[in-house]
Amino acid sequence: MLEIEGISAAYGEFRVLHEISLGVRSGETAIAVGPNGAGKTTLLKVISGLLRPSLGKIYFDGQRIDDQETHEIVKLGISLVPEGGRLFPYLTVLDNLKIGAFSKKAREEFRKALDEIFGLFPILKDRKKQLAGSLSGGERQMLAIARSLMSRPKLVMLDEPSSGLAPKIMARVFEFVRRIKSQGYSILMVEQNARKALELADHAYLLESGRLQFHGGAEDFVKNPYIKKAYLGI
Amino acid sequence: MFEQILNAAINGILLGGVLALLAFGLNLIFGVVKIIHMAYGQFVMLGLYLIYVLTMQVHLPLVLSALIAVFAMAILGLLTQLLVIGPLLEAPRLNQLLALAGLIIVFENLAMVIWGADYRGIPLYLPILKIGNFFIRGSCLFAFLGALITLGLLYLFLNKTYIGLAIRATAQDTEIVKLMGVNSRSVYFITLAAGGALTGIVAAFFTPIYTVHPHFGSSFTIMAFIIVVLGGMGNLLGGFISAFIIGVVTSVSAVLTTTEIADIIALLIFILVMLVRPQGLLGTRGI
Amino acid sequence: MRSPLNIKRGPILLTVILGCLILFPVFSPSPYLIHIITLIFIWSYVSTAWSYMGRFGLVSLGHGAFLGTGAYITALLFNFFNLSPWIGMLIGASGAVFLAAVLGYACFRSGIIGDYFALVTLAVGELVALSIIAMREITGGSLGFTLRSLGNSPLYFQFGSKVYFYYISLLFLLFALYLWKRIDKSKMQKALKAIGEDEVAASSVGINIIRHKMAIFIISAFLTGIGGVLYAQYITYLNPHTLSGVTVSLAIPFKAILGGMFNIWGPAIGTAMIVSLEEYIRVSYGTKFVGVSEVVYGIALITLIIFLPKGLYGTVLEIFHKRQRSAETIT
Amino acid sequence: MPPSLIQVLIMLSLDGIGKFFGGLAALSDISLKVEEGEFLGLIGPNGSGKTTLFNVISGVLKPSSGRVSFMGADITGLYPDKICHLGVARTFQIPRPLKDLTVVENVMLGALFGDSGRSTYHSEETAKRDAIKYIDFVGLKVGELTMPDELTAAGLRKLELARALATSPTLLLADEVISGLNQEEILEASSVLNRIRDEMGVTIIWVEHIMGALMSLVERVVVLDYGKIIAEGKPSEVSGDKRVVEAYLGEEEQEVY
Amino acid sequence: MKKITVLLIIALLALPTFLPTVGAAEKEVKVGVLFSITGPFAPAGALAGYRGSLIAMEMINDKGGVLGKYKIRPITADAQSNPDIAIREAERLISVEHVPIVLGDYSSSIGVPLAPICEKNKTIFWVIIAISDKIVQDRHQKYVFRVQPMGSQWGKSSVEFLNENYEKLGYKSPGEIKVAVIHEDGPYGVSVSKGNLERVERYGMKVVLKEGYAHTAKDLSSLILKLKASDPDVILHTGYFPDIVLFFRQARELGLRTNAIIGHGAGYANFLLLEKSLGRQIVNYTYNVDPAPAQILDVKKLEPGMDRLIAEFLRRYKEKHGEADPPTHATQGFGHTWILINEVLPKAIEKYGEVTADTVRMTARELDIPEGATPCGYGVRFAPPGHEYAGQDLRSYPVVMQWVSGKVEIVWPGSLKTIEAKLPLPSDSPFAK
Repeated sequence: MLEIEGISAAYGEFRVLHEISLGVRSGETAIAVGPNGAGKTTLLKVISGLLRPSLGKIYFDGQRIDDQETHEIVKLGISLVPEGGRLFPYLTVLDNLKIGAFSKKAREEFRKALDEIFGLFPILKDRKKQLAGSLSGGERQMLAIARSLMSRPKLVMLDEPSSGLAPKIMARVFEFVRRIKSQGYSILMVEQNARKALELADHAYLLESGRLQFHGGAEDFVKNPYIKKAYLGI
Repeated sequence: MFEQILNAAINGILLGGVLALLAFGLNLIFGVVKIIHMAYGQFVMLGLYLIYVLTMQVHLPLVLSALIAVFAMAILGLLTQLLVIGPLLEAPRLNQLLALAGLIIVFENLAMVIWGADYRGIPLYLPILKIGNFFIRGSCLFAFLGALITLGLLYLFLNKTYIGLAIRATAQDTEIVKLMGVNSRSVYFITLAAGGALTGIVAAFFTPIYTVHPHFGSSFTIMAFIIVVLGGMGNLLGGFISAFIIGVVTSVSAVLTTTEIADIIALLIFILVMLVRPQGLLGTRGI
Repeated sequence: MRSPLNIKRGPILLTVILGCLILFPVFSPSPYLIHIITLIFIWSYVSTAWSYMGRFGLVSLGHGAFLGTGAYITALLFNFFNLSPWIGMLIGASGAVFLAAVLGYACFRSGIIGDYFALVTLAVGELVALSIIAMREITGGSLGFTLRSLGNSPLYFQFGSKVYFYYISLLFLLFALYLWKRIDKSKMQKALKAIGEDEVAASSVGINIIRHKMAIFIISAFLTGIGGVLYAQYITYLNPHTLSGVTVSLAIPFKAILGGMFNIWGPAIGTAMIVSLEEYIRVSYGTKFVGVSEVVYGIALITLIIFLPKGLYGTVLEIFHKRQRSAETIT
Repeated sequence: MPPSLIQVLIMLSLDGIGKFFGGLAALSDISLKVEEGEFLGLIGPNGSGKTTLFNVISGVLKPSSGRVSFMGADITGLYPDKICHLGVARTFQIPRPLKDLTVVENVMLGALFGDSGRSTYHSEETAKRDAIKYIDFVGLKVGELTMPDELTAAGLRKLELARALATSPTLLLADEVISGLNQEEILEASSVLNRIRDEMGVTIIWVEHIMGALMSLVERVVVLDYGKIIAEGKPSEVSGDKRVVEAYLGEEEQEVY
Repeated sequence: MKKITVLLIIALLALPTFLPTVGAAEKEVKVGVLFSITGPFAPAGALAGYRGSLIAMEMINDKGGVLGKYKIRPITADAQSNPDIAIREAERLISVEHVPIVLGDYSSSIGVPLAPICEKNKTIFWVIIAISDKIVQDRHQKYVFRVQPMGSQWGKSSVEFLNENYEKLGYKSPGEIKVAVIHEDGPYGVSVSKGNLERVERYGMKVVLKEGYAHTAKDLSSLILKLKASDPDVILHTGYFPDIVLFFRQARELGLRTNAIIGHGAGYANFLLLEKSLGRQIVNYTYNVDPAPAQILDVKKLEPGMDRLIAEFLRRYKEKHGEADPPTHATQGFGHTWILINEVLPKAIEKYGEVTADTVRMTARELDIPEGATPCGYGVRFAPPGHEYAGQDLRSYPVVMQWVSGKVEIVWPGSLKTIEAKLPLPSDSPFAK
């Protein structure tokens, strides 16, 4: 579904990604783990078109997308939940969801999508008139995920959904991810909290200093002694 | 004396309507594109010229000329975005500001080349309104009502349409809005076009009040900035309110002192308010 | 950024340029050229003074206020009290400093930075211009006023020949450049750089933000005030529109930006470029294509800002460094 | 020795600190005393007000109510630079290096401006020597021309520490110095903190929202939740406290590493 | 690469900036023509003055030049409505082009600094249109000449007119007249209003309001409220065009009533445009103080030949610029230039054999032209260097005109009067009491 071939990327002179290749199959949940500054967020930015790669190619459903604009990529069916949610704090919950369904196709199915979302996250329905900025941390992350689903994506990318959250809220967020996974979405998640994330993963990648160090099924990861020591704290 | 002051206050409120119209577009552009549009007054000047030419030389009805002007100014807004603001989006703020200041030179002299150096005005009279001892200036009342209607329409546009939603969202987070499938460049274009169209509307309401000449715009620029900053930059409602404050303050203090000193007083009040409340009177973000 | 003038060839190049500038009046037949270059010196001096603070993110759009304050106080003291401008300029510049101190303290205390600072200063520049006009009984209003002429009287800052002004303004420019170097070597430069980037982080390592900002604002205002005196004494005429007000206040940063305000030579080079461009377009086409030449000038400015965002000199340096770097990687 | 026989010096004392943003209380009625030489941990879930408290102590924010005293003197509402000169240094939760300056210059700033008594005669050379000393101390490996954007997350945390130390503080406010680091780096950073206390004799308040590493190092823990202190005591006592477990760890206590 | 190209273009452009225009042929008189042909002063009249001035030179050249052989070569320069630029251009004209004469500019704020510069460089400054007294007052300049009335004369003329017509207002003495003086606060308005006040004081009239305002003012309603409250018989107004339009519009809307509105040149000079912008009813019976524009002078009262000259000027102006009825400033530009090149230069060549600043100066000083022998109507006699207004044409004066139903009539001085002034305002004016 998503194929990345030898992507490199840089901020100005400073290179962050070095020839990364990876893929996500339809219906699969893939996660990328690694320490801060390993280039995980950059990877998602490159896929979503916020950052142009300096080298390499990206295909989505067989179509090349590395030269497309972000809003075009969203239309093709990739949505990104940015780190920290990045809601529009002065818009209401409903408006946040509305803007999530901005593309023409999504607009047509807005009602249906909204019902689905309210089914998935009932609390949002109660809060729909509230300003997004007044939500609690967990609700915000929930709304961020919901907002990304409004565009009717095929692939949902999540950037560190648990970052900055207290443990008990963190657990709830992973629960949301599990819920959308069960809805059949393909997921590419980037996460520092490797242990929790691996529980959800079908396939996993390890990034360090902008390089792909290791990849394999979730079990392979858990068994790998290096990863065990450095990332799982076992 | 009291009656005079009261009359001045009424005049000030009406003048506030005129100024509020002027501040709308400037505010909208600042809110979304985060750019101080230095050449905004010059847009109004070009709009006035256009209405003049269409009415007096092409002999179109005034309303039609105004509509065409609104449309043409929207296109000029698009061009500005395309040729000047677009290439400078990543540049330092000062560069953006000065490039737009450069546009002042271009527009003023362009008007001079096209229309010559003469003053142009359309003899247009609205009926005189007299209530008791008070005279209400019809032209300003007209502009005042125009400002209210424009604000209402703008509110509907921003709150009831998808594009309006995208504009509000862009004002809050330029990057993330792209992830919603919004082409943020189109949003900029639309904002600049809307800003341009607003100058066309301003020009239409100015037609019964002012005569246009190539340097017409610059006399409004500072006043418009003061209003926008005073209300909280990017805050439409704040700009609306502070336009009335400035209108009443200049008008009343001109009666108490002189017209000349009133301008100085307006500037002083602006500077003092800034020092006490740097974020402006209604200093929160968002449209 | 290291300037090419700082590398080995630097001092030699600098000496040659300086030598040429010093000898120029001796060989040049044209008082007009001397006049233009003197103006370039004076405005370079002023835009350098502006860049003192501009380069640390303190963008003022109201330096005309200081220009006007300095020039008017000095000239009025001379016209009414016969006080020599050499002494008067210190009082005039102190007036500019006073204005800067009040404005700066108020702004920095309430944390006015960025666009807001720019617009507040813009308003102050306009305020000074309007005040000068309103006080027309002593300032002559917008008609401006002419300095009493004493002929050749060096003690009263009046000279029989332009050449004296040429050298004096060159000296002032050199002084401003020297002071820039001194600031660069001082702790103040580091503090201001830190403040310019992140005020909270800077104050948390013990940097007194208000004091440092005030210091550079005051230095800049003082030099600018003197610049106003220099200009007014040179053309012996003062007008609120050419000394204060929006047009001048915007013209100063224009020069600094187009030269490159982050480098010591930038503002001077920018001034030379703008003044030349202005002269060239106006003299060559100004009366042939009325208005069109000005449109071209405006478009030229916008184009320069778009294509040379770091200014002329900044861009030259950038290209120079790229060449150097690629040369290094090859060897 | 019974405490009453030793004159214990109270270094920092917070007295009924409250801080409101709009109508929202970020801190309410916080009172706390920190003794000289102490190693205090301050924990609490996200949004519980830890960083706000640091901002109040270091002068970035003025408290809405209450008093902050340092070494017996009232420092409430002083500017951050003044408080820094008195000997309180801090790091930032999100590292704030000055990107246009080299790493060494960043640390030099602390040495040049951090201590008002010293900085009057402090030359650039000695400042640079100091800076390199502190950079070595925190275990940061950089060249003279290394820029902050070349550092890893762990490197940036160390830079924050070195810059704070260069101001020669007596009290260090360390804000989440290990968040975002991997296990190895966490151990290293924790040991640096420990050495700062032991070798330099600096009193430390350490804020963290994950507890693991912190609990094993500090002597006393204060727990914040919704802007209030909900528990205080030795790490072993606090981690057993029911309110803490409930408010902070929730039902998933064992997931926290 | 793009950047390098930009840099190269800049370098190329900057090169030929400072070269003088080449090829000065024999038997040529260079004249520097320095006007604000762009910027805010251009529409206010500077451009018209510039055009008028060039037409005068063209007419002489078509006849083969001065005395039929010395062609006039105008070296044009744009002052951009900016004193700073004006000074630069004057320096260039003097030191690069070596012109013996500089003609110029509309604005007094440019005339004031230029006069001492020309004086210092021993170059003739032939002032056109700029009216501030200060250009010549107490300066005792030898090289500065002005063939037109001074600002204070404008202000004085209107009051003189009132002084002679107090009976029409129903008063028994001029002292009973209530006068309001309002003016734009630039050099123009200030110098005219000073003239107003001086005479008003001399005749003991009552000043009920005196106020200045910026000509860029966006709102004059407060001023009008004060005018209403002070109830003047006469409003003496000096302004540029946009503020005059604003004044009339707001005065109408706020119900201002008075007996006369007397304007003083500048914006009021352009009556046709005022009428076009405001409508006839509003501006009907308004007065203007100005030197009479050529087209309304009663040519029969002028010297023979002047009628043909004026007709020729008007024909050329229309041909070139499409305006049949050029503003006063065009006439002034033409007339003042004409006096220089048709009266002064030929005599200088005949007497001294060449045109230099000094020969022009000496010739001009002896000039003695009677009333009616210039396109401006009045005569020419310059005040000598010892005089308070050295260089000022003492024979020049403005007239008071009144627009009556689209026609301009002269109402003062008596010698040129074409009709009796319609005073107070007839009742079909919206401002009539």
